[in-house]
Amino acid sequence: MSDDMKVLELSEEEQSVRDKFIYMLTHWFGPILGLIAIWAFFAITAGKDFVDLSNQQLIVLQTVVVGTAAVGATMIIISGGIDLSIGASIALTTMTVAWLLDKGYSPALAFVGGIFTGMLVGFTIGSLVIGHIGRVGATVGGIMLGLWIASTDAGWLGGLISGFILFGAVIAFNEIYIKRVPISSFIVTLGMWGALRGVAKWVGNNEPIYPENRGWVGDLMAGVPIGDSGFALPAPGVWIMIISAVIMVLILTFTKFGRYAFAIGSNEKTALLCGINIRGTQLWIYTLAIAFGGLAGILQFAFLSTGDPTTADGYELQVIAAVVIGGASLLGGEGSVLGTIVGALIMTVVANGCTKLGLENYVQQIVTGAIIVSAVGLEQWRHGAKYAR
Amino acid sequence: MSDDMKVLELSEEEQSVRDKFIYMLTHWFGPILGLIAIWAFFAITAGKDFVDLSNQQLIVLQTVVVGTAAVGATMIIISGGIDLSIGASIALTTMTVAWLLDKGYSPALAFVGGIFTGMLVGFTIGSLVIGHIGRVGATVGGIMLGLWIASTDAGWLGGLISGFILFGAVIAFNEIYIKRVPISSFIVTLGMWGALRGVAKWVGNNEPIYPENRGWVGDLMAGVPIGDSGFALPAPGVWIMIISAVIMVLILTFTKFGRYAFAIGSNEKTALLCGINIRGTQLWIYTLAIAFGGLAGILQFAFLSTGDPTTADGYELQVIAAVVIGGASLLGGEGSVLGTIVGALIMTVVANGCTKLGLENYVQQIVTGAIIVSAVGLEQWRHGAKYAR
Amino acid sequence: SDRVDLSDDSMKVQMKLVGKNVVPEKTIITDNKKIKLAVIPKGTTHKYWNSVKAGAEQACKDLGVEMVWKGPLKESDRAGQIVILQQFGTSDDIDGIVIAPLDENALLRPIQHALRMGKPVVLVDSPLNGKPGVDYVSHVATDNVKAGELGAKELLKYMGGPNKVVLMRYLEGSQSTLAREKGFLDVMHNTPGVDILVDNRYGGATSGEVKISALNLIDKIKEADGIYAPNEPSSIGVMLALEQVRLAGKKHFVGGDAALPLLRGLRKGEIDALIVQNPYKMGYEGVKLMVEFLHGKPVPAKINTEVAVVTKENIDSPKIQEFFK
Amino acid sequence: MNQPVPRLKIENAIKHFGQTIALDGVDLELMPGEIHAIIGENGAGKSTLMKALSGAHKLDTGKMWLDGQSYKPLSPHDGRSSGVSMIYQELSLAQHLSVKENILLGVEPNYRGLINWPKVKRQANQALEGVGRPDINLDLPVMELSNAEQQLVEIARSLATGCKVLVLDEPTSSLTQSDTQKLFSMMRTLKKQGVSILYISHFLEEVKEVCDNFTVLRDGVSVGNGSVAETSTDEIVSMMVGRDVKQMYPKSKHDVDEVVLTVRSLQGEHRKPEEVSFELHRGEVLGIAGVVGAGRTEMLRAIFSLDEIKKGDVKVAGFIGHASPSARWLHGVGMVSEDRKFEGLATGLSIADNIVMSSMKNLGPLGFITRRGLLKASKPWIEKIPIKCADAFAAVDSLSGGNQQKVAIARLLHADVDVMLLDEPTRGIDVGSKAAIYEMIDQLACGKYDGDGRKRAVLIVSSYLPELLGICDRIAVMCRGQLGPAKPISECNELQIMREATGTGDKTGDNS
Ligand SMILES: Nc1ncnc2c1ncn2[C@@H]1O[C@H](COP(=O)(O)OP(=O)(O)OP(=O)(O)O)[C@@H](O)[C@H]1O
Ligand SMILES: Nc1ncnc2c1ncn2[C@@H]1O[C@H](COP(=O)(O)OP(=O)(O)OP(=O)(O)O)[C@@H](O)[C@H]1O
Ligand SMILES: O[C@@H]1[C@@H](O)[C@H](O)OC[C@H]1O
Ligand SMILES: [Mg+2]
Ligand SMILES: [Mg+2]
Repeated sequence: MSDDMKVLELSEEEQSVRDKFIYMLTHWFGPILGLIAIWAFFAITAGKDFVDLSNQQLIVLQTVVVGTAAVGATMIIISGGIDLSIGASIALTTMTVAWLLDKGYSPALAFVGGIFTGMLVGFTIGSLVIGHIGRVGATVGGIMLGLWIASTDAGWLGGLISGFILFGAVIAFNEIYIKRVPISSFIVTLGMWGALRGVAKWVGNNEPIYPENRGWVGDLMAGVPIGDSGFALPAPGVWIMIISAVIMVLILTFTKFGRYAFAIGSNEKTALLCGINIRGTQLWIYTLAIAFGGLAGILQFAFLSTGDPTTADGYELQVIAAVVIGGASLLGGEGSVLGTIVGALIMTVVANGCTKLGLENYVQQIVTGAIIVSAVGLEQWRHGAKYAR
Repeated sequence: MSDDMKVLELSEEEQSVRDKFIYMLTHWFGPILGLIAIWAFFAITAGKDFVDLSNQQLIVLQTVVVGTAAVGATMIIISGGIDLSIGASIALTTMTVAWLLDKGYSPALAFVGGIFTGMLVGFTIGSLVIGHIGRVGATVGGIMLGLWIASTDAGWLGGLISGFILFGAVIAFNEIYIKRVPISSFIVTLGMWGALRGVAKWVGNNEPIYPENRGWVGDLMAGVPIGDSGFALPAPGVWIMIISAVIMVLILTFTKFGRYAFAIGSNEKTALLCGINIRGTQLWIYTLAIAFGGLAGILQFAFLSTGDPTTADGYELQVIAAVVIGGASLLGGEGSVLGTIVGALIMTVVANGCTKLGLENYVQQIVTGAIIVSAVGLEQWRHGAKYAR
Repeated sequence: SDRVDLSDDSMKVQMKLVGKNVVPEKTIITDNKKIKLAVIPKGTTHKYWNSVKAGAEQACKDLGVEMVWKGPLKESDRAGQIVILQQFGTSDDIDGIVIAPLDENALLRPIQHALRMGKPVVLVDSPLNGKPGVDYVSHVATDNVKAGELGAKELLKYMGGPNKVVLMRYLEGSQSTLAREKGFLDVMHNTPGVDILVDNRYGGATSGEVKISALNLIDKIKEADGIYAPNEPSSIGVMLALEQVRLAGKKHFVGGDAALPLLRGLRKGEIDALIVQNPYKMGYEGVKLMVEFLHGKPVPAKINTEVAVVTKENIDSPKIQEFFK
Repeated sequence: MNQPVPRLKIENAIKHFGQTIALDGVDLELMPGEIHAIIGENGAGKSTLMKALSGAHKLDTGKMWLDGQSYKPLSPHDGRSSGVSMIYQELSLAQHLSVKENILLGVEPNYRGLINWPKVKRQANQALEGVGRPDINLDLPVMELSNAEQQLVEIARSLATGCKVLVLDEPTSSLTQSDTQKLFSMMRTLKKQGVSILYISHFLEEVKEVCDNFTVLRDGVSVGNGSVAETSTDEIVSMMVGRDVKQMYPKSKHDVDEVVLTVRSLQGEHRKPEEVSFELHRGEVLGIAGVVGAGRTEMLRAIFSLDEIKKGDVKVAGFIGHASPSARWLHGVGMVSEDRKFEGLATGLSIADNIVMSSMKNLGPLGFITRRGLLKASKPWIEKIPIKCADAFAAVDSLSGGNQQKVAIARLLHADVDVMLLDEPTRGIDVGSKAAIYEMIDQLACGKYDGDGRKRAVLIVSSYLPELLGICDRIAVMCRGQLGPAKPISECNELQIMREATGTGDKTGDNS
């Protein structure tokens, strides 16, 4: 759907069957076929234990955090960028949510705070990517100095004033002397990968935060039991992931903004020539996409009941893997939200299935690796060497 | 007649200023200047403790593992590829070296085994990148089946035979039905990132290996004291890094193979057109580059005295950061081994300086992140938006 | 011989042998103000280490010495801990190092080297595969095998006899918890009728990873009657998983360490008992031993800090509260 | 009989891309030492045929012989080693590598893998001498060269490796006149050495000048061939198009209205353009002539805010001051880039996507974008210009070079701008389509293009003087970054423009 407008370099046979239905199939037929095959494999080998309804619910539940984050990441990757720091963003969000709840703020406020954290991170990353390094420096420097001065005798007012002065000075210096210098998102988020974890630890003073009252935010990842039947409806988190995906599909398919993301990913220069405000669009892409990361962070918090600065380590690569298994190209210009969700499911199914089979951790790691490579390999094989390199 | 109007061009004035010396300066002046500035900053703030000769030796020593791996990675990145699994390769190598020593093999054999591990990993990654997925599948599948059958009643002979049969069958199937499907190195090494750690754990049966007798391999990261003077020569590992760098510079500058790495990274299609065997060259690039990863793994083993399947976690990004800070472009076609070493040094200096200043981990993480972004940002600023994506 | 106090002289002699005459002269310090210690935890991710830090800081205050605190991020990062140790090892203004080695073998050489550089080392929490008075000064820790045995016995008590049990391990290579897991398994193996459903699953370094591991094992957990987890992240992870599938309070569960959510779980009846250590005291004693040693005083080769079994009933008693600092 | 063996023979070449029939039975014969032109409309199958010959494409059916031997190249490398060397329509150089390395890529003189750098330099230098440009710096990375120089490096590369058949696919579309002449003399030298050359060009003048024989392709079929000397240009054109092109340059009466674009003392970030001033009126077509590298592209980019402005200002309608490309579109200004591969098109996206990229208004209800809306917006242009394609949602990279260029022009029309900046708009476009585009420009200027009678202003940069002389109301000449006065077309002639452009003519006073 998001790919309605996307185009394939048609291999010779494919062109004749260019009808919409087939077209959609070719786009995420691959990943879905993969998912079915892998599921079937475990259903046969692991048996009842694996095919249980409750196990299916578990699989979906465990996909939710990576899945929601990957929905956002799909847009970033379509636009030709990458986010290596999404794991750290998720960890940071669990910390701010926990911190807010711990201070006694309402769950609603904590929820909003979580999404806001994601947006702020996204805005920062976006600003750096489009070259507003000075602006970011001014903001961070101002806040730091302000907080520091505030903690001394000078108090809050002193802090506020000095923070603003530094902010203004840096901005002014920046405007006068510094040209805008765009930096590749790989580098920006490579830096953020460590830095955001640092910030997360700083929020909790090097410790996890365990808020006592978590309200409904704490229940987002719990199934909703139907009476005493023993059955439960999927947790709210599952719906959140689904709604996120639907929203993203709509944005990518039907809005200018979404089409701009594709255009920028396909050829930034052309987008610029065509009057697309690429810098502004990129800023919004990162802000919006990592807002989904904030949402994922809230869900991770609900999953852990804990604000944990070390959580979600390595999720960055899982998220990218999900998007890529789902059919996106790291060179930008193509990708599919539904494919991404399928990609995320594939990874959970492998982890779950391996455990059900009683395989050791290391076997699971090897199998997951092999699946990532084969999934993309197969996809490529179907498409010809399109994504090569 | 009309084509009289197709016209003359103006001569380029700038060409004359193209002096090789300036060119080289612009190439790694940036990173070196950065290193000096950061060093000076810590020298002033942390004082004598930091500027101590012994501390300088320590800084170099602690750069050795990432530095040696990054020397190899430089070639991969120049050729337009990336290696996200180098950390896992290093961990795997510490395991094989430890395993060999533990079984009583000689240090020399363990050393060779370590490099061989790296080469094998590189060969596998290279094979997948160039699309020999079937070949790799056949090998791995054959070995697995063989080992499994060998462990049953059928014994070694049965294992060998059945392994070979599977191998042959897969190869044959492959040749008949499967086209070669190149896969992007990002995906291949994303898969390897988990899979190789799985293999490393498997080698040690989920546990680290602590060989009793490590011989000279165990001493590679220890300084060599000069008599009783209290002074020590740099550890052999330092020389290994330096020699690795020199070898790589020579390869990249003076051999066809090295120039082909640049050509492939700059424009794969052109390289293909000019009759460069790009697939073969890529295979060798990965094999050779990750042989340096094996070397790094041996040094990491010496550093730990332990085969540790979980070690070097996150080194993949440190290695990439070193290469990129050193002036390489992730789009391929450019990069400098010397810049890479400087990049690796920068990161060690930051870690060391922060510790000497008594700063907490999280501060160090934030500072390192900021430095990565600023280093590349500054570099970009000097070059104009050349690398901007 | 572990518990034998070494006399002033024998200690010095042994240290001399190793340190090639570097150690003794330098180690005798008379002025407290000059003393600065480095304290290195296994990781910086758990509440547990902040208790150790609090204890160490208190000791520094009481004794009038200074300290710096720095550790690797994760408890599996051997190289990271060695790097930090080396950095302090070359610092002129560091006089001694208190460390919780995250691997008993990998840290041996770097610790020996630190000693050669004139920095004696006191161990806390986890052991080193070396000799006290030779490779390191002294070791302050829980008797972890005992702690594990205690956990097993408590679990058997609550289950009311032998039954099906699940062990959720912590991390590959972490000696302290491995010892606890061993203690636990020893008792269970020696109790006829016990059926150990799972004993080979390592949960992971953070509670999130453990929760996922536990959920993936949920069939075994449903089948079991009792569960044991050796420390903070593993216990929290198991508790979260039990809550997720609404089994909390329905299974017998003995955990380890005194993090806030575990204490809450205990009060709610989701956890039967916690085997807690005294990290605060480890930190305190570690620093104190180091300072005494630097003054040339005799120090014991090993101090076992005590463990306590915390239950709903005794959780508020002052004696138990001591363990939660 | 003892007939000479043709160097190359192609029989019944057929190639389909899905439903698209690119080649539908082409026959060709090429003798040693013959220069043979391949001509035809955009999308006729010229590049496809050449790619099949070089090994980049595989023919569905058909046979090829090289010197009497059956020839079936599996890859471009294979083709090359058999002696077939090709310069592609789109440049293919390794941008980071130096000139000398690019020239000898793949055939470096070496001793056991160690490159013999002095020898590399010597051979590269020889090759550059062969194309008449030994002045190009061998050590410079190729990305620092101009388009024309890069083109020459590419040609030098095929010389360095030596070949029996040299294929040149529109080599002169970005060459200067003097470089074109050097290329021709090189071709003649090769011809004497017995090398056969296949030459593709939309400039029939060039074909007449340098080729011996020609083959015309239409819709994938060879519809005619003959000797260049014995066939008139008009005959060739009607073979190509299938009808007579009566009027190449239509010209209705243009009444100029108010000034819509004023450029005053415009100075670019780097030297070019230098202190440029001119005015553009509604209802006129203003041409900018000049040699390659004069700075015309830079001037357009500065006006369109793609490059920074150091000094001076650009006034569009009422607006002066700092702007961005997106603001320019809002001001009613649109631009076609000369560099379609790297800037002009979002390859990977569809034709429809590329056309609507300049304006995404009214593509569906409530500002949303629907598939139907896309189709409705793009279909008219595809039919009107016309663009030869499978359908509106086909990938833009599946189009032939000329048709890709037409997509870029369609985008400008779709946005319905008042001021059009066209940089080499007809590069690579066939004769018939050119005529159609000239007609369109003419209609746009005099307000007859669509119903509302609104007159547009057109600023066109071109290195092809006949088209400027044919369609412009006024022409200004740019030389070394400086723009001469815009003179009415009645006062312009080729010779005088050439003089001004090369800086050999008298420097007349300042601008209009
Ligand atoms: N890779 C491809 N996939 C699908 N169709 C293609 C592909 N390459 C070429 N075509 C189609 O084949 C036809 C012939 O194209 P070709 O490039 O040979 O034309 P050409 O004669 O070189 O035109 P031009 O003068 O514009 O360069 C066109 O209709 C084009 O759209
Ligand atoms: N992106 C670029 N990088 C480096 N040099 C450039 C770039 N663009 C143009 N140049 C150089 O600037 C000079 C002016 O080029 P410009 O394209 O403006 O000339 P022009 O008159 O438009 O010629 P053309 O007919 O080639 O379009 C040329 O020498 C060209 O090599
Ligand atoms: O050794 C430590 C152990 O004592 C504590 O319980 O949990 C963390 C461990 O690393
Ligand atoms: Mg063509
Ligand atoms: Mg131009």
